Formats: sequence, structure tokens, C-alpha cells
Amino acid sequence: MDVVMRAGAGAAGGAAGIGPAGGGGAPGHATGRATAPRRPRVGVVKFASCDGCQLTILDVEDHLLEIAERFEIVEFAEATSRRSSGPFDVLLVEGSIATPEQVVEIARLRAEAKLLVTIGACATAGGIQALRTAAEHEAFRAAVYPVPAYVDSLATARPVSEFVHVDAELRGCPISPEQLLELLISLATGRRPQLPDQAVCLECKRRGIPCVVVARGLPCLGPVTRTGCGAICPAFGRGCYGCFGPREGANTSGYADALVSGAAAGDPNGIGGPGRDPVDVGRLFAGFNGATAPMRSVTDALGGRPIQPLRPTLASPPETLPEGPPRWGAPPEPPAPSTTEDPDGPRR
Amino acid sequence: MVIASPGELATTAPRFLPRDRFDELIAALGEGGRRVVGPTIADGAIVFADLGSAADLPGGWTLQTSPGRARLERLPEGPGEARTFQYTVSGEGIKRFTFPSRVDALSMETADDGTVRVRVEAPADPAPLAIVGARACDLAALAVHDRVLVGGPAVDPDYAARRRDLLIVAVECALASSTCFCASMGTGPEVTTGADLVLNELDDGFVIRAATPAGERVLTTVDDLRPATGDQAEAGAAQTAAARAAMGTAAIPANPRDLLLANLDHPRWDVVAERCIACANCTLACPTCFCTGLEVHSGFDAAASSATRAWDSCFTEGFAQIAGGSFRPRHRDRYRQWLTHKFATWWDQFGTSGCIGCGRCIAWCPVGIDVREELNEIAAAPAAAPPTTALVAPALPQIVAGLDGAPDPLAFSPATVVAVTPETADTTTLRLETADPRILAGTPGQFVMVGVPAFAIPPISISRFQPDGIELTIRAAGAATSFLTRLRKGATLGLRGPLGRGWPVEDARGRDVVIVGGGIGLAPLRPVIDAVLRERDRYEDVRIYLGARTPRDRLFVEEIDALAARDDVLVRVTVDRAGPEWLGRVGIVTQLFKTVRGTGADATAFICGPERMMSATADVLGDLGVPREHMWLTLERHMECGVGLCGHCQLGTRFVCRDGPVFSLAELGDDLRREGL
Amino acid sequence: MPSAQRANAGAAPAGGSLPHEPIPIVDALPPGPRERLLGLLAHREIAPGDTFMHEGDVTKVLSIIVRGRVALRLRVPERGAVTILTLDPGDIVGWSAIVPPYRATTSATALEPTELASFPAEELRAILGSDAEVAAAFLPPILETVAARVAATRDQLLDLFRGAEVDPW
Amino acid sequence: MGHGGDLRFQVENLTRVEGEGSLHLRVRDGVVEEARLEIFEAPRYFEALVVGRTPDEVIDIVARICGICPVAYQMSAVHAFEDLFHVAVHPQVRALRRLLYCAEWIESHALHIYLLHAPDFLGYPSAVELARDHKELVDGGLRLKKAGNHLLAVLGGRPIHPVSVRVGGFSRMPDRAELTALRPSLEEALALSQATVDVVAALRAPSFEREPRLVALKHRSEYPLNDGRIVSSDGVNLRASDWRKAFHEVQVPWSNALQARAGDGLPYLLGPAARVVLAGDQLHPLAQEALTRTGALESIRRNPYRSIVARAVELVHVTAEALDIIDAYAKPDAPAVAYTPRPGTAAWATEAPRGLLFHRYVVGNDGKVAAATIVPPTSQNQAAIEADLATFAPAVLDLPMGEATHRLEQLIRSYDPCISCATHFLDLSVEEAE
Repeated sequence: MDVVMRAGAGAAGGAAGIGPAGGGGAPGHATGRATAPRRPRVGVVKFASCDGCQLTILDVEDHLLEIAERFEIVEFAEATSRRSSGPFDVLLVEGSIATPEQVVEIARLRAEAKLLVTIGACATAGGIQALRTAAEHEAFRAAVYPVPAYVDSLATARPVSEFVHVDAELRGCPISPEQLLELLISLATGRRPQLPDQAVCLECKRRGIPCVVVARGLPCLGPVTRTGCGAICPAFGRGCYGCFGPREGANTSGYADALVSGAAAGDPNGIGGPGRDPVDVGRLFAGFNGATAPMRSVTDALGGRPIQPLRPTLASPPETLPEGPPRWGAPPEPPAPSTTEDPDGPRR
Repeated sequence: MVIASPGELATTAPRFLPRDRFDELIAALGEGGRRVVGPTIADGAIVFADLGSAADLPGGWTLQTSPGRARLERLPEGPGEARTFQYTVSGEGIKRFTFPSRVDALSMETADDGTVRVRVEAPADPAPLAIVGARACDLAALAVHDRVLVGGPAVDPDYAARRRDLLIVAVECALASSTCFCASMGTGPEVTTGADLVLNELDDGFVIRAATPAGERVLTTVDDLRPATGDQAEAGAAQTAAARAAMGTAAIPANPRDLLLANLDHPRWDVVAERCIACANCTLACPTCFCTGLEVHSGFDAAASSATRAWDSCFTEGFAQIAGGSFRPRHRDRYRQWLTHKFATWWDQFGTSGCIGCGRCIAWCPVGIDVREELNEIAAAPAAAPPTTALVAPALPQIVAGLDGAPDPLAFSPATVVAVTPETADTTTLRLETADPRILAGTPGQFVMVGVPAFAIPPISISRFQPDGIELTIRAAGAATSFLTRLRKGATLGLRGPLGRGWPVEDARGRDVVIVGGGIGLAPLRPVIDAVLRERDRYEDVRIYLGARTPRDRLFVEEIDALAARDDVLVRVTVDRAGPEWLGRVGIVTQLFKTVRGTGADATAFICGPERMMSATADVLGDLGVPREHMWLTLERHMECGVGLCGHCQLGTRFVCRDGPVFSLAELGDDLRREGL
Repeated sequence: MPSAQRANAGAAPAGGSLPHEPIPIVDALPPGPRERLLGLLAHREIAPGDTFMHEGDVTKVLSIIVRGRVALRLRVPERGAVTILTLDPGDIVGWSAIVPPYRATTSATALEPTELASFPAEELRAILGSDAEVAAAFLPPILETVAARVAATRDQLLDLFRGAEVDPW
Repeated sequence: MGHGGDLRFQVENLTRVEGEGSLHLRVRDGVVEEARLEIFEAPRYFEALVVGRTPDEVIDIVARICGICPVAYQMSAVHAFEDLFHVAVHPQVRALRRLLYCAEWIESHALHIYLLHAPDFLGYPSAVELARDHKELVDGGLRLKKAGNHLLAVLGGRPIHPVSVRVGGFSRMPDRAELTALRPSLEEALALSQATVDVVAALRAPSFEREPRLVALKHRSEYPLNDGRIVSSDGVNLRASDWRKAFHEVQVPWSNALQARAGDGLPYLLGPAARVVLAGDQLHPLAQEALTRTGALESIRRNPYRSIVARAVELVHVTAEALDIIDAYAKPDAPAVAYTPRPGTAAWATEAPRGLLFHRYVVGNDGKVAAATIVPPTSQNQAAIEADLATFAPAVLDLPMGEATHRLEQLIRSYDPCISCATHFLDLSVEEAE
């Protein structure tokens, strides 16, 4: 299954203290079952990320208030002004570790958390920002900022598990609300969360979606990607792009071969067709989980990771910024937006 | 058709249905509110879906298939350009309608009085269904499912309900794809059984004949259909014959079963594993694959939960997973399991081939692996001569018409915890009271499925039979078992069983008895000890060798000490490690046999423990002369149904749950080395 | 299996204690070497609880258990002495007597009244070094028992009866 | 908090904003010498990550800049590429893109009004506590939000980082039935939105007024979402692709976000207030009616705390327009049209929930992106926020620390700053004020 447990993890005990499981018996279970202990203290923190995964917590609208009843949310900057630096029974961690400060902070948080759960591709696999390598780092900074001198970040963004022990993980870019709920319910009831590690294809076929590789010649990462999203990409007529990361035992090299020149090489190729440009195939694997070993092994072989970028041509700033804080200028003219048809108006 | 109805074709005069009157046939089929499904074009393929009118059918289209490729294409211009069924197999068979990818399986709830009820779900009379456009291979697949799912010993209630009233309009293929090989499997292209109506499509319409009374009734409701002319009938038969000729009848080696069983270690498995991406598409596109897994759903309030049954696949690691790990960690193991099951062990399990030659696994494999090629490669260089042992088709009941009558092995009965005995830090014995006569009549070595709301349903060996119930000795190895070990007196749960084939205690009558248990493995052996001591004089020497991690991890300590005190039983206990206060033996179990001299030829051994320990024990006992057919061990495999319906626990030709879990070493052969932990 | 076993259930194995118990390894030797080795052999009685070999000491004798049972123990920091293996008649104690640096890798304590047939280390090493015939006959069975013991220890390390980690769930 | 001398004022960790930032003020003798919205969101280098990618890949990647408004990023990108490639999409594709955008606005505005901002006005630390006393209010907000999320899921597979937007159209377009099935929840959402306007209009806003320079898109026939010209309260009127003719980015040492300034280096303000003021005449009649009912147009323009009213008015607009689009929807034969990439510069701006979002891509001869510039709304608003803080802070310096902090945080939150977006990107090096 999906839950990462390392031998002798303090989490075994820790988790036991979380779910009523530890207290013996789940809430709601009648005779012969112990009752739940105090509400678990839950924290939600973020590192380098887009906030989408923690937003997912707010997106389980139907259960949000129930969650707030079952758990004591003591730290969740995006949602509440209440703050806590710990301790936590459960700590949900979003985002990858991308600065020296974050290296220190995640170590501190680990010490405060009984059970540390990484949520989303950034926290579990580094996210797309993890595609940059030490070598590329300087070029990346230069590409984005006129004055890279200010920059002080790690050579590359890394998954949380490279710095501290992770007890469990929710995959996805973003995570699935259903899986988030499954995790929280499991913590509350003491059962094991069902987070299958099999390929997207199983859910795709259960839904009765004809394989887009076979029927349309589209490149699809489903066969090497973990299920959990509900196979939405094939359902929407496109190939999977790997949001949930590698499935168990992903045979990425075998599949990459098939995508380049084998049966999966797409139209009009089929078997023996001209096939695809290896770099195009490589880029397919260089996605939001592209820094994981199974995906990376393909881009190492075929290329496709981000290339040294050109310097973007930013408009040059004025010689000097005004002193002190920005101030509003003189009261502007009354609004004079054009409401008339414009000859060189936008197309369409 | 009713499952029990005879497959033979009734002989009625074929009629001719003009193309523009097909809607009348659909209407006739739909009479009485019957749901009508047929091939439609969706998402770039041809898939079965509800038919509004003939316009929904893929008229003018074909589905070109080759390994790893299936493309919709317009029919070439010409007299046949408007044909409706001018393709071979749909992207997905008709399986979904009789065996949906997800169905409600169980509901588990704790009533207000604290009683746990586990109910098996089955659809309440699903709408009768008519399927238009099934092919010979689809019908053959349906027959295989009938055999597997309602052929006994256990019956899948959901399938039986959906299957009961099914009307099938079959089409005889007018062409063959490069992926088709039904002629080699003896399942087509001619429709010989399973259909109520059979179509042969011509450019201007259809030759249609009734194959059952039900089919004939449908035909008669379509007004004034002219009889088909001899020419029309011949033309239809001719194109089907052409399709057969195009396929040939030797796509795969003869007797694939013996070939595969003799080549389970063939190097070809490693070759195909490099290409196989274990995506499971082949198993999910296969119209006969029937493996399923349970998904448990509950809210924050764990008092109630439900379980759905979903298509599963032997290409996933979790499929063969137990607490200790997966029995098929490599793609090589999984591909071998699948191909071997389809073409070989299916015969041993169900007396039929699991493959019906539709070729879907070839067309819908994203990397284009071709089962025919794999079989022929192995046949070209067989690693070993096929076994001389002829196939013994298992004696299994014939297709059963209904569900009524025999007790349902899937039904749960309530039980109450009347005593809780902590055995070790992580192991507890629950004494359960039950009124279920089936469970009370269980035999040593059998197990029960234990259901409590919100948790997975683990199989647990019965560790003692009581007049009014049973004892279960449970080690907290996972969430469900941890929860069970924390149950208190008075708690109730659902039991299903007794399941499996237990220890053949009678095999030891008049012989020496050797009982070897490791760790929790002593629990399933306890009923054997009880049985032997109950009739001690029917057995010769009785020796019990037990291993545990540490002295603190020993089970049933008082009982075992009491046994050791008897002068008619030899008891030896060893532990992996101990403090100086322990004056007993330290070392692995096999060390206990060193002091045994003489022959074990007259001994019957009952062994239970981790597989590594069991095989080490079997080796040593073998050296001492204990015959392989008298060495019995019990296996732990992933079990969800316990009756051979979910497919997870297969080992070689067996369902461990149904044919085991107790096997003799002779029965297991090399399988344990091939797929052991 | 022989019913001789049946009488003494629960007690020491294989048939009581005769004055001249068989000593398997030695008995199995060809006549020449056996005679030359028997010359070195000395029988010793060990009382229950006596520790006759100490972890780390120079190994003075290589013994074969004739009768009784012996526990091999290791000192484990914070856990004191831990018994890692118990030996029965026919087993060897003190193979380190012929393997450099000739120091005991465990301690050995008798659990029952125990009789040992012992070879003095130095003489044994001398004859094994000088008498190729003796070495060729005597070393293989020694190697065999030591190898068997290594294999068994490996299985113990696997902690077979433990199974998987318990989930946090 | 006393007067006089040096005063270092720090709000360590802004809450109920998307992303990580803090406020830093340096005050001398009651005069704010420095107001810094410090953004220490870690760098993620998106402008570099999209280099070498195809347009469709870029659409998937830039969505990850922000989990709250991924559609906005997909929209600015897809329109920019289609503009460069001269792709004429099916009218229903254009309509459905607006629908997708409406869905995101519903989700984002409901999130901000009910879960992030309303607790400020009513004195609660979060919506959870708010729900204890005003359950029906929060429930309504959650149902509103859910309606938006549900619509997003139907159109794009999931609410966050939807998957269906492609150059030339969509990878799949829904059947009409799928959309009409959403009518009930959207009708409820419309009613909830109208009620929301009255609720937030009644909230007491701290009195604080200034004359902001407002910037937004304006379209001749529709309320600005995907399309329109850049206009400002002081007369700017440009094609959306010409953003750089009037604005530019500057880098300030205390922020990971590049700030944007107008040509004169002065700040300007984007977002609901700017849109309602500059393009109010294009609001859906129902939204106009709601706005008129509040009579808050002028206070929306002058008082940042009143932006919550503008947001509510826009909620009415997007729910109402969503219903209109659904009613007019007919599924086209093909979800997308073919196109040929051509080299050149693709530039476009759309209106994200938080304001104008400008994308610019240099496409090479290989049809892949060679360079990119992304200017999110919050980095454009940052200077405006700092300006407001500098102006507003003296008024609260006499209050107890906690209260002052609350007031200032509330002011910052009123801009719904999306710091995750604003951060393009590099790590903060704090300038120590001596």
C-alpha cells in the first residue's frame, strides 16, 4: 500500500496516540470498544509550493466543519489567525524544501510532530521546481531576476523525506480531496487509509475509458503513474502527465522505449513506425514528479529536462526608485476608459 | 437467456432483416421495458452502451486493430460501406453489464444495541437486459464467467442476479483482425451457443435466425419478416468461413497448459518482463478476467461502513500482498501468473481455458505484447519436456440455475466476544460465541473471515473449537488485526466460514505425529493438538516442536507446559534469543530435530509458521525420511473472499483459500520456491 | 521414529548417559587419524551453571559435547548476557581454538550436568599443521558444523516470527 | 505603542493570505519611513521552467504557480499563444473559457470573502470559529465555493489545476446535459451571492480613504475576464499585449516578488475594486442592480476595506453569467481546432480574481518557449499595498500592538494578496534597517 512506514518509526506509537485506535477502539463502535481520547492537534504548514494542496483541505466543503470538530486545527496560516509552533499530533506538510531556512524549519517541525504527512508532489517528490539542478541553478536565477545577487536558495528544491522522516504521504499535484478525507478518517478511526499504489490504468479501465495510447496514439503516463486522480486526463481526452508520481515498480524505461519507437509511438507509427523524438518523450517524464528516480532515469537517458534558459527581456526599471515607501501620486484624472470600438482592438 | 438453458441451437428458419428495419428489432428487444445495449462509437473506439436507435450503432465504421493499436476508420467506399458490424471485437467486451467494474458488496454497521451486522449486497432484480452485437468470443467469455462465478462451489450473487434474464443478439464475424484467434481456441467465429438470436450481416441487411425460444418470440414480434433466401444464408456463412480461414487454427501451440506448467522458469519470462509495464490493461480488457478487490468506505463515525467490490488485477503488487510483503514483486512474476492462469491453471481450476481468443489483450496492450508470440516463443525452445501427468479436470458442480437452496458461503453470521486472553505483547485470543452451525462444525486448520465496521476483513485461523463457539488467536500485524486485538468482552463482530481445507488429521492415524509451529503459526495447529490428544491412542509418537522469538513471545504457555508434563507427548521449545534466566533451548526450530535419530518414514508432520521456517523444517524432516505427501503445511496468502471468487490467493493451480490453506509438500511441488516470501 | 525417544519426553534427548557415549565427529574418522586424535582427547564433567569458556579469552580447548546441554552467550551492552544458541550432544564448542586469533567469540555455560570430550588447543593445532591426513579428515566436519551454525544464526537474525511492522493506522 | 524615536514594527507571519509574507514598518517620530510587504515565499523559477516546453506543456506548468487561481494562468497563457498563432477558436470554446474563468472566480471570491476576510470584520480568528456562532453564514459560503469547484471539475476534471485547456480549444468539451445539471447549484449560488452583497455591504469598514490609481482590463461588450484592453483611472488605454508600454517590473531587495510600477515609478491598484470602478458598466444587470443597492461604488474606489463589497458584486456577476453561458451552450463537433506554432512573441493579459495577469512568451522556431515573463496581480499590487500601509499605519500606531497588528493585517488581506503567485521566485534577503 501507499503509506510510507519505516521500521521502528516513532510514528507507530505516535499514530497510535492519534487515532482513537491507540486508545483502543474507534468512536461510534459500541459495546466493548474504548472511546476516543482528546481531539488530535493538527497543523498545516507550507514550504515551496502553490498552496493548492492545503487549499484542498478547504475544498472538502461538505466535511470541512466536521473535520474542524474531529481535529483541533492549531496551525493553518492560510485559514486561521490562530498560530501554534507545536506540538502536533498530525502535521500536514505542503511544499518542497528550497531554502536553508526551510531546512532548519522542517527539522524543528519534525521534532514537534508525532505523525508527519507530506501532502502533494512538491512535498513528496520536490515538485516541478525540483527539476532544476545545481548546474542549472545560476542560469535559472539569472533568467528570472534582473539582480540575481539577492538570491539565496538551495541548489535545488527537494522532497521533505530527504531531510526528515516522513510517516505517510499523499501524492498528487494537487492531492485528491477524496484521499485527503480517507487519510483523516483513517486517523480518526484507526483504520488503514486505502491509497492504492497501482497504475492509473486500473481506474481508467474501471471507468470504461478506451486507452488513449491505443485508440488515439496519445502519449500517456498512466501506465507508470500512481492512481488517485480518478483518471481525469484520459477521461478528458488527453494523456496522463504524472501528477501522482510513479506507481509501484514503474517500468519507465520499458515504456519510454515503446513511446519512442514501439507500439505506443503514436500515429501514424504503430509498431515499426518512425516513432517519436526521444526528447519529446523525455519531456513527458520531466513533469511535477520528474525528480523521482523512475521518471528521472528516463530524462537522464533521453533528455527533456529544463534547458539553460535565455535571459528574458524585461523592461529596464527607472534609474532609481523613489525614496521611502511607495506613495500614491497626485489624484488622477477622472476615469477616461475608451468605451468606443477601437480599430486595433483585440482580435475576434 | 436463463443461465441453465441449453446451449444447443434450436432450428428455425432464418429471416432477412433489411438494414433500414433494424430499429424494429431494437424496439422488439426493448419490449417490456428491457434495456437494450449495443456497440456505439465513443472516445475514439467502439464500446457497448445503451442504444436509442440503430443510428447509435457504428454504421460505416470499423476498428482496425494490431498489437498495441486500435483505430476507428471509415469503411472503404463500395457496396459494404454502410455495414454496421464490419469490425471484429469492441474495445471492451460485454463484461461490464454482467460483471460491473464496481458493485456494492457489503454493508457493515453497529446497531444501537452494539450488535455488529454484516450484510452481503446484491442488486434487487436489475432491469432485464438485451445485448446486440455480441460476437462468438464474447459468448464464449460469458460461458467462462458462468462457470467461474455461478458454477460453484461458491456463487457470486451479484453476477447471478444480473445474468439471470439476459437476451443476446449475436453477430457472426464477417472478417478477422490480425489480433483475432478465436478459431484456434475453438470459440468462433461461428456462433454455436449462448445466443438467442444470431445475425449475419450482408451489404443490404441481416440474415437473422433464432437460437432459443426467447429469440424466436422476439422475431415474431417484428412484423412480416421474409425468410432469408438460400443465397443470403450462404453469403452470410461464406464470409464467416472466410474469417475463419483468415485466422487459421494454429495461432498458439497445442496444449498450452502442459507447455506452460513445464516452463514456469523459462527465460522468456524475463524477456517479456522488460517490455511489460504491468499496466493491467490486458486483464481489464479481458472478458474472462474476474479478479476483484474490496474497497472499504466509512465516515468519521466508524459505526457504519460499506464495501464496494472493484475490478482488480494480478499485475499490481498489492494483489498478492500480505503483511509480510508481496508474493509477486516483479513484473516477471505477474506476467507469468496472468498468462499461466489464462492458458494453463484455469483448466485445473474450472475445467476450461481462461482464454477465448478475442485478442483484446493484444490490441489494448500499450506496448503491444502479443500472447500468441509469447506462447510460441516458449514452445519454440521449451526448457523442459511437458509433464506426463495428464490434466485432471476438477470435479465441480455443473452450472446452477439459481441461488436458492445451499447455504451461502458469503453470508456473515454474528458472534460475540465472551472472553479476551492476552497471549503476548501483540497477540490476543478472543473467545467467540456463535450459533452458526456451519462454524461449530468446522475442522482443524479452517479459517473465518472477520468483519467489523470500517475495517478490512481479515482471514483468521480458528485456534480452538468450543461447544458454543470458537477461539481466534490474533496477532496485531495491521490495522484490522490491531483493532481486533483491542476488542473487549461483549463486543460483537461478523463471521464468515468456516473456510478452506484444514489439516487432514486422519492422515496421521496409526502414525507418528510431528507438529512444528513457529510464532503465531501455533494458533492454527492448536486444534490439531486438541484432536490428537482427544484420541491419543489412535496415534503413535506425538512430538511437538515450537519456536518463538523470545520466551515472552511464546503462545499458550500454560497449555504447552502442561503438555510437556505428559509422558505420552514430546514437547520441545526453542527461542531465537533469550536472557540468561532462560534455561530452555535457543536456536531455530530445525535445531530441535538434530537429536532425533532413526527414520521419519512412519511420521505425518503438521507444520505452520513463516514460509522460510516451514521450508527449512520440511528440508530437515525430509532428510529424516518423512514422506513429502505426509508433510502438511498451511499457507498465508492475500484473501478477500475465501471461496475462490476474488482470485487473489492463487498459487500455481490452486486457490489457497478454497483448495488450502493446508497443502502437502507433495501437492505444492516447487510452487513455494517460485512464489514464496 | 524410534520409540526410544518416547520414554524421556521433556527431558534430555537421545537415550540417557552411557559411560562411553559415541563422539560422532571422532567416531567417523578413518582408523589412523582417529587413533592419533583420541590420544589427545580428555573427558571433562561440567556442573550446571558453570561457565567453562569466556568470550574474549584465549580458547584453550575444542570440545565435543558428549552429554548435557550448553548455552552460548554474548555480552550485549545494556542487556547483559544474551543466549544466542544452545548446544546438544554431538555439537562442537570452541572452534575458535583452531581459527586465529584463537579467542572465544562467545561464552559457554552448562545448562545441565554436561560431559565434554576436549582437545587441547595447542596440540590440536600442532597435529593439524603436521599431519595432513588428520587435517583432511578432521577439518571438513568441523567446517560443516560451523557453517550450519552460521546459517542458523542468519535465520535468527531475520527474526522470522516477527512479521511486518505494525502500521500507524 | 509609544510615539517618537525609532520604532520597528513587525507582523511576522501574515495569515489568511495565500502564501508566505510578512509586514515590516520602520517609523521615526510617527512618520512611516519604510513600509515593506516582505515576501519570503521560496523561489520556484517558473519563467525558467517553461523554457524549452511546448505551448500545451506551458499551460499545464504555469497553472502550478498558484493553486488558488490556476485557471487565470492557463487563460493568460492559452490566449497569448493563440494570439501569436492566429488560432480562431470556436465561439463555444471562447464561451466555455469564460465559464471556466467564472467558476474560478466563484471559488476564489467565496474563499476570500467567507474563509479569509469576513472573520476580520466579525472578529473571529477563522471561519471555523465564525461558523460556531454563524453556521448558516459559513455554510452558505461553503456552498457557494462548492458550486464554483463543481463547475471547475465538470469543465476541467478537478477544481485545482484543471486539465482540459489546450491551445485551440479544450481536450474535451462537456455534453450539454452535464452543464444543465449544474443549474440548480448555480441558481442557489446566484441567490447566495446576492445575499452576500448585502451582508458584506453592511460590514463596518475602518475609515480610510485615498486616491488610488486603478488599472483593469476593459472589453467593449463584456465584463473583463479573458479579454479586453488595459485601461486605467488616469487614461491608459492599451492592447492587453502591450502591457510593457505603460508598466514595468522592478526588483526590490526585500521581496521575492518583482514589483511592478507604472511608467512614472508610482504604484497602481488592480483587482475587484479597479474592475468594478473601471468596467462597472459591463457588469451583469443583476450585479449592477446589487451594486446600486449598496450605493458603495465611491467607497469601493476610495477605501480598500470595501473591496470585499466589490468582490461580492463580482460574485453575482460570475454566477449570473455562468448561468447565461450554460443556457446558450451547444457542444461543438470538435473540442479544439488544429494550429501551427509560429515563432514570435506571444503576450496577453486576463483578469485573475485578484487582478490583471500578464504573460509574455518568446516562442522559438522549434515552436517551443525560449523566454517568458509572468506578471501576477499581487506583484503589481505590492507597491500599492505598501503605499496604503505607509498612509494608514500612523492612524493605528497608538493602538495596542495586537489591535494594530490586526488592523494592518486586515488591510493587507483586503487586497486578497496571492503571495504564492507574486513570488516568482527568489529567496528573500532581508535588508537590515539600522
